[in-house]
Amino acid sequence: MQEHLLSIILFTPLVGVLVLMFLPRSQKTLVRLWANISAAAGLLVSIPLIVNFNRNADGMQFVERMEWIPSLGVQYLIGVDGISVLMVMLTTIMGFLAIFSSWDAVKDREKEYYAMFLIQQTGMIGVFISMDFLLFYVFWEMVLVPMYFIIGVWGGPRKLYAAIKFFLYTLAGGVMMLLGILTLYFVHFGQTGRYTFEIAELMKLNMPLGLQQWVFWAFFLGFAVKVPMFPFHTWLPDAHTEAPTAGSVILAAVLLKMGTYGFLRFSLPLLPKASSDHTIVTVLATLSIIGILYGAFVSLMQKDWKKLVAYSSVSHLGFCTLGIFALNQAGIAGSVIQQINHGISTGMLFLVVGVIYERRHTREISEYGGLAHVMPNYAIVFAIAMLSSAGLPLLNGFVGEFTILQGAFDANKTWAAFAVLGVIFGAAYLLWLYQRTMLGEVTNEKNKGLPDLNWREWAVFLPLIIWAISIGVYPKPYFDILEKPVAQIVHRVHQTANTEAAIR
Amino acid sequence: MTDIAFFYAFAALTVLGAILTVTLRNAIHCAIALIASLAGIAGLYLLQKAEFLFVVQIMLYIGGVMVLFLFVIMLVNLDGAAKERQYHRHWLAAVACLIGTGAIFAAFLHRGAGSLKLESPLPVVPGAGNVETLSMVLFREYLVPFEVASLLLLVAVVGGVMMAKKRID
Amino acid sequence: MSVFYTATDHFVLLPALLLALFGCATLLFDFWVFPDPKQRRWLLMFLVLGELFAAVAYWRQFDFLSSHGGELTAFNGALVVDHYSLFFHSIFLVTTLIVGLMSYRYMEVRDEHHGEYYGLLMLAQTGMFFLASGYELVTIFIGLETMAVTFYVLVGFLRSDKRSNEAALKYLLLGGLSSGFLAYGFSLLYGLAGSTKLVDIGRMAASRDANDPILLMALGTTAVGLLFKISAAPFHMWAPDAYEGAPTAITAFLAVGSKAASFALLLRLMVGPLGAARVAWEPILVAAAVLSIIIGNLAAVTQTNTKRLLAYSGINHAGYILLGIVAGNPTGIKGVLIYLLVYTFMTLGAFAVLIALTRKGLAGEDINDLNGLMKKAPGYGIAMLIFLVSLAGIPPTGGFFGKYYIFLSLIETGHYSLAVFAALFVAVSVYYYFRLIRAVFVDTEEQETPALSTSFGLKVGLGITGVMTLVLGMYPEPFLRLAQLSISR
Amino acid sequence: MSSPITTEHYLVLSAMLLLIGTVGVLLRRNVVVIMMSIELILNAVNLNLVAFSHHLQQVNGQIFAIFIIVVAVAEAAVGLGILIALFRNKETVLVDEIDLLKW
Amino acid sequence: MNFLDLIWLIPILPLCGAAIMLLFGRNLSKTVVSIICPGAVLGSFILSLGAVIQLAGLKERTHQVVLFEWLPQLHVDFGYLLDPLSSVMILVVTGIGFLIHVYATGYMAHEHGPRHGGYYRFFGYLNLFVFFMLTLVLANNYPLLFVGWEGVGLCSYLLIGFYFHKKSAGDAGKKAFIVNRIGDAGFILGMFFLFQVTGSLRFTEVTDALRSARFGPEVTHFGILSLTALLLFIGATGKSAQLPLYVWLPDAMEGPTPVSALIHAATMVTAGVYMCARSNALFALTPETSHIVAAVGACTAIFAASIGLVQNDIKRVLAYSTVSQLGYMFLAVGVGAYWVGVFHLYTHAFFKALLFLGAGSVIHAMSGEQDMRNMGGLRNKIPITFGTMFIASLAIAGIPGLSGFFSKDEILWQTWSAPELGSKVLWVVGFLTALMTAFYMWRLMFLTFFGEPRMDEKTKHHIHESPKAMTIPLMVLAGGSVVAGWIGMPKVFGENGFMQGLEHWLAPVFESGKEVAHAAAEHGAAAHHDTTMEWVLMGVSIGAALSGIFLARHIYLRMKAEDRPTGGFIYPVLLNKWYVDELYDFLFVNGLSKGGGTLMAKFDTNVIDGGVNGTAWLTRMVSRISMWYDTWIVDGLVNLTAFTVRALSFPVRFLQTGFLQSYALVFMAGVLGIFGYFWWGR
Repeated sequence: MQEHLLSIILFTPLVGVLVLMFLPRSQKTLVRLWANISAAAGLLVSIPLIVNFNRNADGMQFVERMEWIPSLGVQYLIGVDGISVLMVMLTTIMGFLAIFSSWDAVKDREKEYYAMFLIQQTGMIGVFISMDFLLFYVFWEMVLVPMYFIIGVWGGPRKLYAAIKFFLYTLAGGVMMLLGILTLYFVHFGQTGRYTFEIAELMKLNMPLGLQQWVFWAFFLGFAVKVPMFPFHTWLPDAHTEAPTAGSVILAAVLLKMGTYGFLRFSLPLLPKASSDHTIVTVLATLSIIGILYGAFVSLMQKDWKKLVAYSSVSHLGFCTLGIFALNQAGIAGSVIQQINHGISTGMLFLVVGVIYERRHTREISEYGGLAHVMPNYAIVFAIAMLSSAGLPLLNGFVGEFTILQGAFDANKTWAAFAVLGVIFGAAYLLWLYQRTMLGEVTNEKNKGLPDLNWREWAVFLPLIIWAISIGVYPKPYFDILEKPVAQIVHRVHQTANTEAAIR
Repeated sequence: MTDIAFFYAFAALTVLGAILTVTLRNAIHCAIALIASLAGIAGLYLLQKAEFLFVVQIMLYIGGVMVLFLFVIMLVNLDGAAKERQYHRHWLAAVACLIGTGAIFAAFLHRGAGSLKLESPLPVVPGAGNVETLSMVLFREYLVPFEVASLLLLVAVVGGVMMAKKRID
Repeated sequence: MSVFYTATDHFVLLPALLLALFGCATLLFDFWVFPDPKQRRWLLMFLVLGELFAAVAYWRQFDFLSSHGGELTAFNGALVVDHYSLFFHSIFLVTTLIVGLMSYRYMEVRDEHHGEYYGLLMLAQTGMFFLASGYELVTIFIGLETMAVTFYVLVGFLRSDKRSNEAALKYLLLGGLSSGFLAYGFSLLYGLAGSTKLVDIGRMAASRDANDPILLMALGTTAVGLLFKISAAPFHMWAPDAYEGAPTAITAFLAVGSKAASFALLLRLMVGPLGAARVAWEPILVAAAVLSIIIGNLAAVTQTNTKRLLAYSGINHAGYILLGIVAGNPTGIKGVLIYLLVYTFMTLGAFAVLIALTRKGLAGEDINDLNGLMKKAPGYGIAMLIFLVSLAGIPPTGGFFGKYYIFLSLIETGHYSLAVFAALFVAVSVYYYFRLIRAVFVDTEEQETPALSTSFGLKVGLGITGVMTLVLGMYPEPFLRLAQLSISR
Repeated sequence: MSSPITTEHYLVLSAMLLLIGTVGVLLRRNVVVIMMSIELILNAVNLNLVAFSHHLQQVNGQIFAIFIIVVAVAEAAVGLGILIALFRNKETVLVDEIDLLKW
Repeated sequence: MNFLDLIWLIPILPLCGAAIMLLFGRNLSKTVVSIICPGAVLGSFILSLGAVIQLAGLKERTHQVVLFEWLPQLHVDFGYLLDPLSSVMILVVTGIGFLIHVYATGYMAHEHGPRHGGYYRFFGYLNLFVFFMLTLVLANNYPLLFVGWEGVGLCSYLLIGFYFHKKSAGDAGKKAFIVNRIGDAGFILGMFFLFQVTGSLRFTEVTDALRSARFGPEVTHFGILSLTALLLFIGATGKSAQLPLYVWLPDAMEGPTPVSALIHAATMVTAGVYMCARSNALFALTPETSHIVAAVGACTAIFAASIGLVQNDIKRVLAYSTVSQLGYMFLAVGVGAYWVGVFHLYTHAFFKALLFLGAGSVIHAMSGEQDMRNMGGLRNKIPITFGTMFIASLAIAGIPGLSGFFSKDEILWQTWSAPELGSKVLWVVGFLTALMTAFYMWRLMFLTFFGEPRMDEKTKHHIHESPKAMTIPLMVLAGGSVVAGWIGMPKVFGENGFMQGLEHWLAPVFESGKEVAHAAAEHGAAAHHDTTMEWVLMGVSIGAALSGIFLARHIYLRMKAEDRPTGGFIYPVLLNKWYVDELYDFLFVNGLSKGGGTLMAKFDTNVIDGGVNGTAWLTRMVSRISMWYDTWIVDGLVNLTAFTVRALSFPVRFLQTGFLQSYALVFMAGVLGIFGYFWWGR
């Protein structure tokens, strides 16, 4: 079992889909139940991973290696390090919660709906555990299609526009990334005479700075669109707004992390010279900071509840990328933790929107007000979600933001100064949202009789709330698990930069 | 010198016939002009010692294909068409394009005039007659195409018949 | 010269003979045995049998080559059987078989179910045989024309349908024009080389300056003729019309078989004998590829007729495949082979779904006719999804590996800007493929339509293509090996 | 024997014929005439082949020409068949009236 | 029982209370709530008391309890530190917190939200606040302090907005939170700088590092340390409502009165002072920043006091008063008298909490009326409230013997005797503030409790003394207001372990401050012993307090009957009868509508608030532009591309005219292209 644990985790959802395909369409409860069981199974099998993970070991663990396409040097090579483990856990947990939260929300074509989610689940896990670049790419693109359907079929009024926009943006970026991958592949061939996509092998390359820069920008397009970084972000609000609740949750919680994960796993270790190149770092950090402030500003002006949350993602992900390009232990570790935090808090915020959307079928902020009277428990949950997103200490958001800020500060004080502003605005738009929706008098007659959270909704929120608080209070396990892999990345980047400087 | 005279005569016939083919109004006249042109080509074959081809041209082409054409022309009754405008609307663009192509072809041929020169003029092989040599080569070297040609003709027959026959069911 | 007709000759020609034989037999049997259109389904058995026999023959050839290596030449070098041609032969075989399988119901619906149909399919395949195996200009040309003329007939097979007539006529006239140019080019090649054998032509091209005007003329006109056949821009204009007017099964055959055969020839000519003149033809192919990608993608974006859309998509794919030839290194050529293989399955599959949509009184060619397919027939919906995703080049489907190889070869040979260009247009193509996907999955049928016209054969065809499209994406290794084998001499 | 009429003469003549044939295809509206123009083009090819054949003192070119004629015949037969089928349905032989398929 | 190792329990108890309230409170009766929540705080108080007593027995008088490592990147623990400074703070927080809890059980008895859930939630928030406040003061490092810092801000937000059906309440809460966040930004950056300089964020280590290291002037004089200190101070200005970030505090009075008492008077707002005192080692090293602190404190003090002069809302007067008093504390910190700042913090907690609670009691009696113009003559009707508030007013005015006198006087004396050049100016400012403080406090007293009743009959009928739950805390606090200052008497009163108890108690924490101050200027030390001067100054400030009180009495008690025949009060009339001094003249010369105080108030609303609103407006504009940019430029470009693709699609498609010969033409164009390329391109 141990040696195939990752494969089991990877394919459990897919097995669920296979069975799901043979369930009769008319048995809706059965379909739902089975989908939930599959997702829960996916979560359960991932627990041994975190239990057995050795946080003190260097390098990859649970490695499985199989020839896949030998003539291209492509392998089925999967493994995890600290970063991947966290991402996999995030995926399995959020995936389960997303599916669980859809129980009442999705009322037509359940079978396809759940199948799409489960397929996507496999794709996302695959992205985080692939140690072969082509395998990674295959999973990377594989995720797109189910998401297209989730948005396009079960989404809001402008779902088709949003879905295709999402798809086109990410695909265009992804294809550029593929070109970058292929360049690496050939450079590796040129230097060693062997074709391989294995990341560990590609890391041994000695590439000149100029080439690294080109490849970096190719990767950048792929990852930045996914993150999304500032000028590439416009697909995100549309996609988030139109997606069904669970879709938004997964999109925010996991899909966006694929981009940041890409930077961490590929851009930095594979292209250390380019990644530590002054111009590139400056550009990336500037874009991140613009993203932080820009996302916050635009959030302030939103009239649509969900869009506001969506834009807040731009801001939060700006922190994540800023942390990455601080290129130090604190920045990167903070970034990874912030990625998880963002998954939790923004996931919760989307679920919060989903709860009310299910009741009222509108997301206009002006339609609401004073909901705290009608739905006090809901108001509490929303408050926690909002505060965790705004980075209130003792909740998860603070730990990530603070550590990132520290990293950014160490790298460049100006960055930190600007990024801190994002903290201010972050509070502003969320509080204003909270005030407009939860506080004040109940102005809209339609809101008077809304029911409070039911047990299923509680069951979705409660684990997230506990998770959020646990990270906020005791984040050390996360830092511990990240220490080795992040140190490795930092070492790699700086080592190269130093040798470079020494040569000069 | 007779060569020259014959060449230019046949060439003139060919070109003139061709020009008339594409310019005449009545399709039947076109067909007749084409026959003239093809006859000119047949003459040119003769000039180049391709007697068999000469016969094929006369019998198969002029005798077969053109009759087919004429037959069809009669069948589809092109009188009405003859009264219509004869040229395509975009004739100007087409003419420009064609002049360009013609000029470039001419230029190429002019430039390439020398490149066809053989190292040494091949000796004229007397010996067997044209038909005999032809058949030897045909059945030895071109046996496969010969067989395939039969398939091609079969397809043509089947296709032609199928297309042209009236629907029964 | 002493032996007139050897066992090798026979061995090499055998598959073509079998195909021709069964084709002719079908024609004959139709006249004599099956007056009732319903019974003509049995004629399919001829096709299947013929293909089986041919398959056995190919297998024997493959076996022979594997044990003896190299290649087999026959008829004084007029025919060649090597792994390369066998690769294409198998594509033709599969294509013809699947087209035959998915045709009968369609032809019945369209009231044109004749025995000639199957015979012509096989004769067209025979023509293709000579395109892939021919190693001599006359053979190639006559094979090409056999294929082309058969297609003229097949495209116009729906005699009472004006659109079919029109398509056939347009295809024929433009095809004739292009054949003329091709033949002109061939004649110049012959004149320059003094022989019609590709070996001699290769020798000639290598010895001559690449700027030799007559050679350039020959090259240009030949390229025109071949680019026309693969429907590359700007010689693509016939494709959308012919595709639309032809019976859908024939559209599939045209899109796959004819294109693959022409690529077999183009690749063999350009990389083989004319490889020496690469400097001359490479820019032409680049231009044609770029134009094809642009035009194919742009025109497809606003297209509402599915068959026309797929025609433009075919033009686009031709552009991508041409890029593989442009790269021209082993990777590129492997890419062309793999791409064509994938293209075969995904395009056949997509057309198979369209065939199922054609019902009595419903052309099934408008995008809206796909609406609600997922609800109506989930199997077809999922199959269509696989094909469209593959056409768009998204993993884990075969289409990805096709495109992947093209990118690979372009980057390997340093054509970075072409690679970026090609990559960007992938995104554009997604735009219209996903319009189809959207119709299948998202949009709903406005009014109740009759059940799909499915048949056993169609389902088999759909199953094969669907599975192969996925297999090529998920485990392409054996096929890559095959492609590798095909290009090794 | 050095005739003043060289192979190039034939090539030029052939090119002219090719061009005239193309003119016919491009300009004439009558389908039958267009088909005749295609015949002209193929004959241009034949002229080439025969000239080369003569030039090289071979018969291969002539054999090629025979095959070209076969092709021409086949195309003509099928083409005319299609034309008749079309004419039955549409009552026209003018190409620019045959435009159901477009865009 | 070892209380010292149980200090982690001090914050946890209220947290449990809060958790119980927020999770299960709906199902609990009011009585149970009223027992659990004050009980939790009482428990904390007892634990604190025990711990402080045991702490006194320790030699080095510090004790740390580290629970677990919290932020590994910053080497920061989740750990608590009990030392003299934090011991003072926890006693204040738990002690006064407990009293206010008790008071609230009475005050909130009738006040609950539209649904009956208000009561438990209120106490839940209150307990949560106490938890965060205790975390703030007990933290052994800056980030954990920041946890409490943010947490109290949150609770403040929640409690200000407790009447969340009122829009103004929500707005006020939001304003408070955001203004605080601006300060927090500075605080965060300050922490990073501190970490960079000292390599740690634990208080003990930071202090040791700063004290032991020899920093050159390049870091201490307008250098990185100055910047660090300044950034921390910016954080403090946000939390402690100093110029220019004080604007949120008056608005925060929208919250229930116990909240105002607890958060906006006694505890939370003093967090900034606490933090600066905690960072005394840093501030001692950076004289420039200390000057700024002192100047800002002084300015805030006089500025807020001047505004307080003319306010009519009883709670607003107190709010400006709080701002003003906080200014005093910063003045003390700025001149290096850290212990005095803490001393004032401590005494202020008593009398200001009392004043607020008393005001609450008044409002309670007046059925929610807050405008002093509609009060008057209440002293007989609510005698206990009157009595206790009377004591508090005397204390804040600086009447000798009461707590406020000692702390305020010590601040003024320390200011006067500070070695810096501008210290005398600061003293003058502090003196004027003291005068104004006495005036406005007594204005409040006279308007509220003396004179003729001015309320309508219905309200008058309802006036009643508050219940025991409210009056007992008032009385306890009144006692505290009297005696609290006795442990910090001036040395001129005689040196004695008890009389200077606080200074000695706090000495270990602030020894560096003294050291530096002594080292910096010897003559300052000399001035310290100038007892005559100290007596003189003390007399002057007593005079100021008394004259303020009497001035108020003259104007609001005596003059009222004569000069307000129509019931409105017209200051020009007052002005014509009584010329007092320049400030008085200036303040009231043109009457209320054009008066200086009003000007100040106007300045407040138009300039400062305007600044905030302007920022908000700017932000809105920026975000509007951003959104516009998003929709039109970024999206626009993409859509333009899409549009171009679509637009280009048509010509390409319509090239396909359906005319065969057009196709042939394109074909020939291709041929021409190829040959053209062959001819010219090669």
